[in-house]
Amino acid sequence: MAQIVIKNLKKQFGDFMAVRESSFTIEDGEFFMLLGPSGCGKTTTLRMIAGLELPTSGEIYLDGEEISQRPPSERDIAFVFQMFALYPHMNVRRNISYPLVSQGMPKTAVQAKVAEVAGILGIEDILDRPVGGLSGGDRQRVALGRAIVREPKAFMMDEPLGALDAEFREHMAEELRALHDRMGATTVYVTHDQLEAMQMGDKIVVMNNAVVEQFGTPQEIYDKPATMFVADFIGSPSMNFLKFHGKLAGGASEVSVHDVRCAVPTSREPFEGDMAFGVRPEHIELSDAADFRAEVLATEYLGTTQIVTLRTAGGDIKARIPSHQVARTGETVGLNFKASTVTLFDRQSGRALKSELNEGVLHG
Amino acid sequence: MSSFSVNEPSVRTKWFAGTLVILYAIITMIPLVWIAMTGFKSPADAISYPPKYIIGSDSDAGFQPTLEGYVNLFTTRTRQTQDYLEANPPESWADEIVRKYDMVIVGPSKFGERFLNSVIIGFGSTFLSVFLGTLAAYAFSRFKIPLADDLLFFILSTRMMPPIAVAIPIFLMFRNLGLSDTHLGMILLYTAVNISLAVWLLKSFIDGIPTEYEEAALIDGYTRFQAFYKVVLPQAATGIASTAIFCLIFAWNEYAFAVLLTTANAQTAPPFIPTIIGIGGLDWPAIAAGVTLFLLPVMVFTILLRKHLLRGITFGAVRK
Amino acid sequence: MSYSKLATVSAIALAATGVASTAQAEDLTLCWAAWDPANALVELSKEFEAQSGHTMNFEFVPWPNFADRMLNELNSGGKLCDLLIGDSQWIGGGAENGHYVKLNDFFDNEGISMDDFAPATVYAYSTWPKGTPNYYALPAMGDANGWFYRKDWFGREDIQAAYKEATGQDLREPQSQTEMLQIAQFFQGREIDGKTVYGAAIFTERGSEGITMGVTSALYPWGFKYENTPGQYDMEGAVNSPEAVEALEFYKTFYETATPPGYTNSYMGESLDAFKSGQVAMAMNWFAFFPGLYADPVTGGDKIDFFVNPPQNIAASTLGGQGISVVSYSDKQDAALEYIKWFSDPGVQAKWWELGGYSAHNAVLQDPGFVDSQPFAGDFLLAMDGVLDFWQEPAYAELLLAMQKRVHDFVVADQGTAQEALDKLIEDWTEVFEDEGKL
Amino acid sequence: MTRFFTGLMRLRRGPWEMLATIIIAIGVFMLMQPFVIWAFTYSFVVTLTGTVMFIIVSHFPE
Amino acid sequence: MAEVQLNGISKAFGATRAVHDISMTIGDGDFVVLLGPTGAGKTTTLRLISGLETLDSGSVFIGGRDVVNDTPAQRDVAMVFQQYSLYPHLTVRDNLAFPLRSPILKTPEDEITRKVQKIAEVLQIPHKLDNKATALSGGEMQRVSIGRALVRNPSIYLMDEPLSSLDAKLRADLRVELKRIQADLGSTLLYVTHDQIEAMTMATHIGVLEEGRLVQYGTPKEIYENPVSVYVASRLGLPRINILPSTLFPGAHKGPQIGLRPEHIQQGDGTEARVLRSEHLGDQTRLHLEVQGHPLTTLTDPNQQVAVGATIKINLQNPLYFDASGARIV
Amino acid sequence: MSDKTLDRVASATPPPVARKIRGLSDRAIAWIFVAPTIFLLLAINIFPLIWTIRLSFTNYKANRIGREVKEIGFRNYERILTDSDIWLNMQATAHFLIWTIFFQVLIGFALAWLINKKFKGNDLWTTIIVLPMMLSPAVVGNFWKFLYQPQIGLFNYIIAFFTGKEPSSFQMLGEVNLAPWSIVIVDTWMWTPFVMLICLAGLRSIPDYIYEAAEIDRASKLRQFFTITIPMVLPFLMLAVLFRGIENFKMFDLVVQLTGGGPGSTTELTSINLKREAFEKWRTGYASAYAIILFVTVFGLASIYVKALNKVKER
Repeated sequence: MAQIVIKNLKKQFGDFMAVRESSFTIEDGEFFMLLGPSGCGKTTTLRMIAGLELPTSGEIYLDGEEISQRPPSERDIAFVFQMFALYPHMNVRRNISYPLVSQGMPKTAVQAKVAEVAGILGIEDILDRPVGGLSGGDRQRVALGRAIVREPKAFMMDEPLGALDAEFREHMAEELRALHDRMGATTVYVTHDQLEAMQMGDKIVVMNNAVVEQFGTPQEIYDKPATMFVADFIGSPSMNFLKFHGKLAGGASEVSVHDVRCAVPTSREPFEGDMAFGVRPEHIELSDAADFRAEVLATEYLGTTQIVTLRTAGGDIKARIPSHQVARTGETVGLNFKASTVTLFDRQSGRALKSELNEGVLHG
Repeated sequence: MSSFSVNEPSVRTKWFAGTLVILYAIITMIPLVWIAMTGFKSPADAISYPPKYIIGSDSDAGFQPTLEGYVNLFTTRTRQTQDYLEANPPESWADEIVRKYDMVIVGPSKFGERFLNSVIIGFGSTFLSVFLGTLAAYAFSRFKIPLADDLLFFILSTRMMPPIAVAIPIFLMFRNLGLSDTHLGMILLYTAVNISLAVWLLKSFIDGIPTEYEEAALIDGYTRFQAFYKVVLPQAATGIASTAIFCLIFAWNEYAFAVLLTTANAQTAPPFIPTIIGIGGLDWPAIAAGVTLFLLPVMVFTILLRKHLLRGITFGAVRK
Repeated sequence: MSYSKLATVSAIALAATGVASTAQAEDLTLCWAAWDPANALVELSKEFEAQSGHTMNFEFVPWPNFADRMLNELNSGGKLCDLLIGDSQWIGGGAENGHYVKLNDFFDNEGISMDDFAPATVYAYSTWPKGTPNYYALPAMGDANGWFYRKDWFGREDIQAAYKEATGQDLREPQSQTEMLQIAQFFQGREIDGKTVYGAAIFTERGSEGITMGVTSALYPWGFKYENTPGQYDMEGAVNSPEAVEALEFYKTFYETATPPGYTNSYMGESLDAFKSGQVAMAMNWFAFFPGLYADPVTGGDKIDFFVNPPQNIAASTLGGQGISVVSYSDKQDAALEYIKWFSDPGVQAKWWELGGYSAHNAVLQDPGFVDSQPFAGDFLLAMDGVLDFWQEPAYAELLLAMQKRVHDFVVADQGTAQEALDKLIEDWTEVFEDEGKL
Repeated sequence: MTRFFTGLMRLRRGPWEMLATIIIAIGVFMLMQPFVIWAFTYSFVVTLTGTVMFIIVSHFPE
Repeated sequence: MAEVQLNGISKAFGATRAVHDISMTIGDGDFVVLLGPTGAGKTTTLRLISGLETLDSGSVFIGGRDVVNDTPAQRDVAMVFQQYSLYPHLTVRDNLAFPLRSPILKTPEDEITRKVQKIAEVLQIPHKLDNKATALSGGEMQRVSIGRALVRNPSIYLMDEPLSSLDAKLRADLRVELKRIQADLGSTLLYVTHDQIEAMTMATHIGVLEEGRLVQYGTPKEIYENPVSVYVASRLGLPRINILPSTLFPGAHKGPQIGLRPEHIQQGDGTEARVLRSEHLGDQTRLHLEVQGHPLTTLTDPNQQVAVGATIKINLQNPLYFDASGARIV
Repeated sequence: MSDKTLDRVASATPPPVARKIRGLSDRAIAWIFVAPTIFLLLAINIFPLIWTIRLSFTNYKANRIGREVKEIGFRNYERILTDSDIWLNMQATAHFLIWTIFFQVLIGFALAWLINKKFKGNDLWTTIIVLPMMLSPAVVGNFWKFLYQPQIGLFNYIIAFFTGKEPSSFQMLGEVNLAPWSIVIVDTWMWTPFVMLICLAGLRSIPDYIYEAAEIDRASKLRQFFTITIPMVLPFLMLAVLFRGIENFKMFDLVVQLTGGGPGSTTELTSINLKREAFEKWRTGYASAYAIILFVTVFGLASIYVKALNKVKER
């Protein structure tokens, strides 16, 4: 088990910059998520940690050892591929024993080890089946088996649930997390599904366009987004941005959004220009008395809650309100925002403005 | 520091692989280039030793290119007396060439005719096999046909039959039906051989067209047949085209049936080319010229077809 | 070419106008092998076209495919050919299977007499069963296997001296098969004018009839017989007689010791190539090619001379040549017969000889000027006196292919002994005749 | 191996096809081997058996 | 627009019963969603209505007319497929015009031009009309497919997971848009999906399918609040409803199984539960609990920190009861 | 978007017109589409095949029209299957088959493996390498005959150039021990690209991530080659071998043009022999039996081929 430290990692494919100067630390035993939209560089980062790609520059420390230029076989990590990458011409047993046989482990030891792993994963009964006929879940388990059988220092997982259908994914995610909790191995996990990342991860790195946008615990990232991208990417429906032009003094706890004064966490950074007033849907309250007016465009029933789409002077926003509260399409209502949760953004750069709320999270 | 991926071969490996492959490609090409070259030699140069391989040089290894081979390929000539030759000056550049051997051109050779036969039979059978093949492939792809697998296997196995084994009864049948040595007979025969490839190949192309398209058309108010030709056919167009070229190449290259079932009327070029006779023995430059002309279209098609090559030769089983 | 001949030709041409057809003009197709004489026939036929109003088309098939193609055509009842100049061996099948029109009535009506043609050619090209007055063809092209040699080399003193030294004999046109072998072996591998040359080019072709035609050129002079009693198919002791064995071994020795390398599958074309390219001192081939060889700018003229297949125990040559027949599937038999009528005319026959065809008409052959008309004319007459032919049975193809296989396997592929080869040949042939119900 | 035999017993396609394939292969080998002529003589029967068997067993359930 | 009525329709493929004895009425102007997991028979039902599959038994009435013997063309329905419904060899314009040019409609060309232009404006793609269909983005393609259905005025629109191949953001946008178009046109729409969010947010009525049978049919609210079985209850609601033996909790119970929606579990006092793990999803925090070995999920306030391994007390709110087979006990 | 536009779109759609259009049923179309193909194949493949089977029990000769045709039972089969000459032909065929397959697989796989290294311009060179297999075998045989001419042929010249031997000292087509190899060489020249293409497809069908997984699993390159590359290409290789086997078992045109079966009968492959029996000797009944024997063999091989084909298709 090991700690992984990434320092100024960079990867370039020809003219294309896949990963730009990334740095973060994965603590021993952490379930670590690399989250971002497709093409953001998360998979490349993972592959560099595994040794499937060599970085253009930067360092990777595995247990304090610099390994960035070593081939994968010298790194002692396991990798679970998106498409599972099972050897299609071998049966389950041979798939799982392959890494052991490759290392020249004696036959009896291999047998014992495979049996043990099969027991952990509950796949003893399919050991002699060809992998071709297995269900998605079983394939997933075999792939995991092949990864854990070697007892590597760390696991790399590249969207391992991406190939499963939605219903089964949820179940498998729980199983995976449970397995991790049991083994406590350092795991780096790539996904583009924010819900999956929030659900499973101890820590999350959000990447976009080859850059690390934010690095932190799920709740931190949700509550205190560092950029508009992160705010938008995390959460469903995502954070609302009321666009406005205004001025914010340092230490102010109020801002004027389209002539309505709204409370915000105390500012730590003066700013003037195009801003966005970021508020999560569940932090919006419909109140006839409120000053901030909006027209109800649509409502979507979701059981105990409903999503209301509203048209405001700052653009269309969504609010999540209890389903018993009545909101009729076409009506004009007033909105209250929960001040302590609001983040203001510089619309030009997308950066969150420092405030009482997020000052512990934002660096520099 | 260079970029590196596990699966990306190193520059040195690539260089090594490239060299070997190019070397093999060059070796492969030597016979073809040699034949093309021979077509432009005089008969004497063609059989000289050591071989002449430089164009237009005076050295021992050089030869003066001439169209003699092509003239001989396309004409029949006869030896004439000196008196006659003196009395009749050469009429054309081609005539001029054959005068060297005291000969005159008396008419065209059969090559043009045979070549034309190849074209007629090739295109005729190609059209028919692609036409019937498309229909059958569509049916096999979209409808539940009882014993479809057996039918498909049967269709494929017909192409595996040794042509000579099939030729015996075909010969008898054609004799009785008066189809021997006719274009129609050969077209039907080649169609029957080609249709297996056409059905398999087109089925794989049509299988690749999602049924939703036709279903959408059915719901939009079209009949099944209209859906077939308005929606499926246009999308299968590339498949149909490459199938057609494969069929054409087969009919073009076929030898066994041609030599056994045709004598004159409908004989194609492959059985004819080896029999080109010059003065004395085989006229190698003329044969080489015929070979060159005959192979050229196939080479062009091969280059056009390179993307679909695999599909064609594995009956559509493997996509590239 | 002599002026007297030209005169005859035009006289004939005038006389022949009487043949001019009463029927409508037809498109006739004549099938033959593609070789020099065929081109001559095209020239010759122009007169017929002019007189009869019919148009002549020609389908000439190269020798290696000739038998295949034409027999295929006949067997499939094809209407391609109205007239066929078919090989002598086909006559049995042509007659029995009804491919050819029987010509007796036609000959009688038109006053064409087979007595006007050389007896050997009538026997070989026209009659079936052999020797009976049942005619299925008119002798069209007399031919036999003969030899030609480099007269210039034979005439060189240095070479003559070397030969004398090597063999103690004078270098001359060979008078026997064994002498021919000796000469050929002498030339084998010899350097002449800075070029390695070889003894002789002989027939070794496997695919059609080549090696059989070559081998019989040795077998016949040794006294080979197909049957002990003609018509009895009693081949044991005839086909594999000691003479036959000796002759076959001789041919193999010839092949191995006196032929240029690579001539493992050679027939007419290769033989001509070998000679014309100056590789060989001697070569075997059909008389039909001799006009062309004589005319060759490189090796013809003074440099070439011809001799008949040398005798050994007896004098004998392998028969080639063809008769012209009317194909029974033709819709234009009348017009085709007209052509035969025209072709049988002595005047046309004379011109035929002159253009390079080998007439079998007595009026031509017995013309006092004939022997001197060409350097090979005398040899041709000599050869035609002693020609022998392969089986002309309807099952000729099976018989021929068996012989091709057995002989080629022995001579070229070096398998088994001569005795075994001939014994197996008898087995094969016996089987064929049994199938035929003749045994 | 046991799976193979139980497959045969239950008229399953896989093992039977394998068997037919082997018989065809043996037939083809017998046809072209250079060792004994009797094998050549009986090759046709063997290949025919294998082929007919293949056609039949290919209709067995998977 | 018309009412569509299904009377006991059934369809089997070999040994599998894809659709079994479904009867339902899709009222004029309704937006009906068929919900169920893969293989529940949703798509087959749709295809049976459209005529792409033939019925084994039962009957289909569209606008009061029995259409069982009609071809798809004659049934006057429009259908949007999950994917692949645009002809790649045609331009967007020709794709939109395709239904209008069918032998059944034979619309005059000038009218086609007019209509296509209009629908393009509705879909906000007039500038793309002359593009090849393949040159569009996924969202645009799906928009055009919907447009292809909208150019006609059929008795019913059938949609087979039209949004499933799109990414989450686009899906959310199109969801709202589609719902609005339907409401504006007042059209009858039958929509198939396995996504409960789509079902809940768009439908006027939801039909829940289980292994080819229609197990419940009603408004989203009815289905959510009054499911007839464990199966139906598990279809809606995220995280999924907890099904536990009722013996775990004190008190009198109406049935052996108890269904607790995560949001209906109150913390404070009651049964003791051990916290296995907490997931911070931002707007909510999920607590994975264990009650005497039975796992249980509940929601808690994001701001509340609960330590793993801690014991909390929970009590029930509006529990649903089910019998041993899973049927609801009211 | 405005409600008005939508209203207009909807109202502009005319009411459904008459429901007359029906067209043919799917069943009818299926049969109409398949029937001509089946008919053609029945007429030109199956009917003749049955005819051949019938003829194989007679002594029929197609060139002897008037001759009495007798039923002779299995006599033809007996004669063929006890004929040591035909046995020899089979062995010649086997020699041809085994060696062509051996070389083609060896070179073809090696080439595919090299081409799969994705060097620059590999597409162009692949296309060039592929050319020979698209050409007419008869014509190829014909011009290789020219290349094989001792003395004047390029092949002999090149060999002579490299070995210092006299070019005319060996005859590829004429010598008993060389002729079987000469046809192997030409067939290899012509068909190696075929095996190469199929192997290439096989190699390209192995996803990159499999190798990555092996790399992660710490397998050496050599182990990867033997435990991943080879087993995964094997079905494709099977396909290529079977196809070449079938094709070369019935090989005719190329060899006819090259050696015509000679010297002696050393390269007389079965189809050449069959052609002689059927179209030169005209022993139709006998040849029919011969044809049936070849046909059954090929059909058997074809069954296995289709099995392999399906296996490849599953990928």
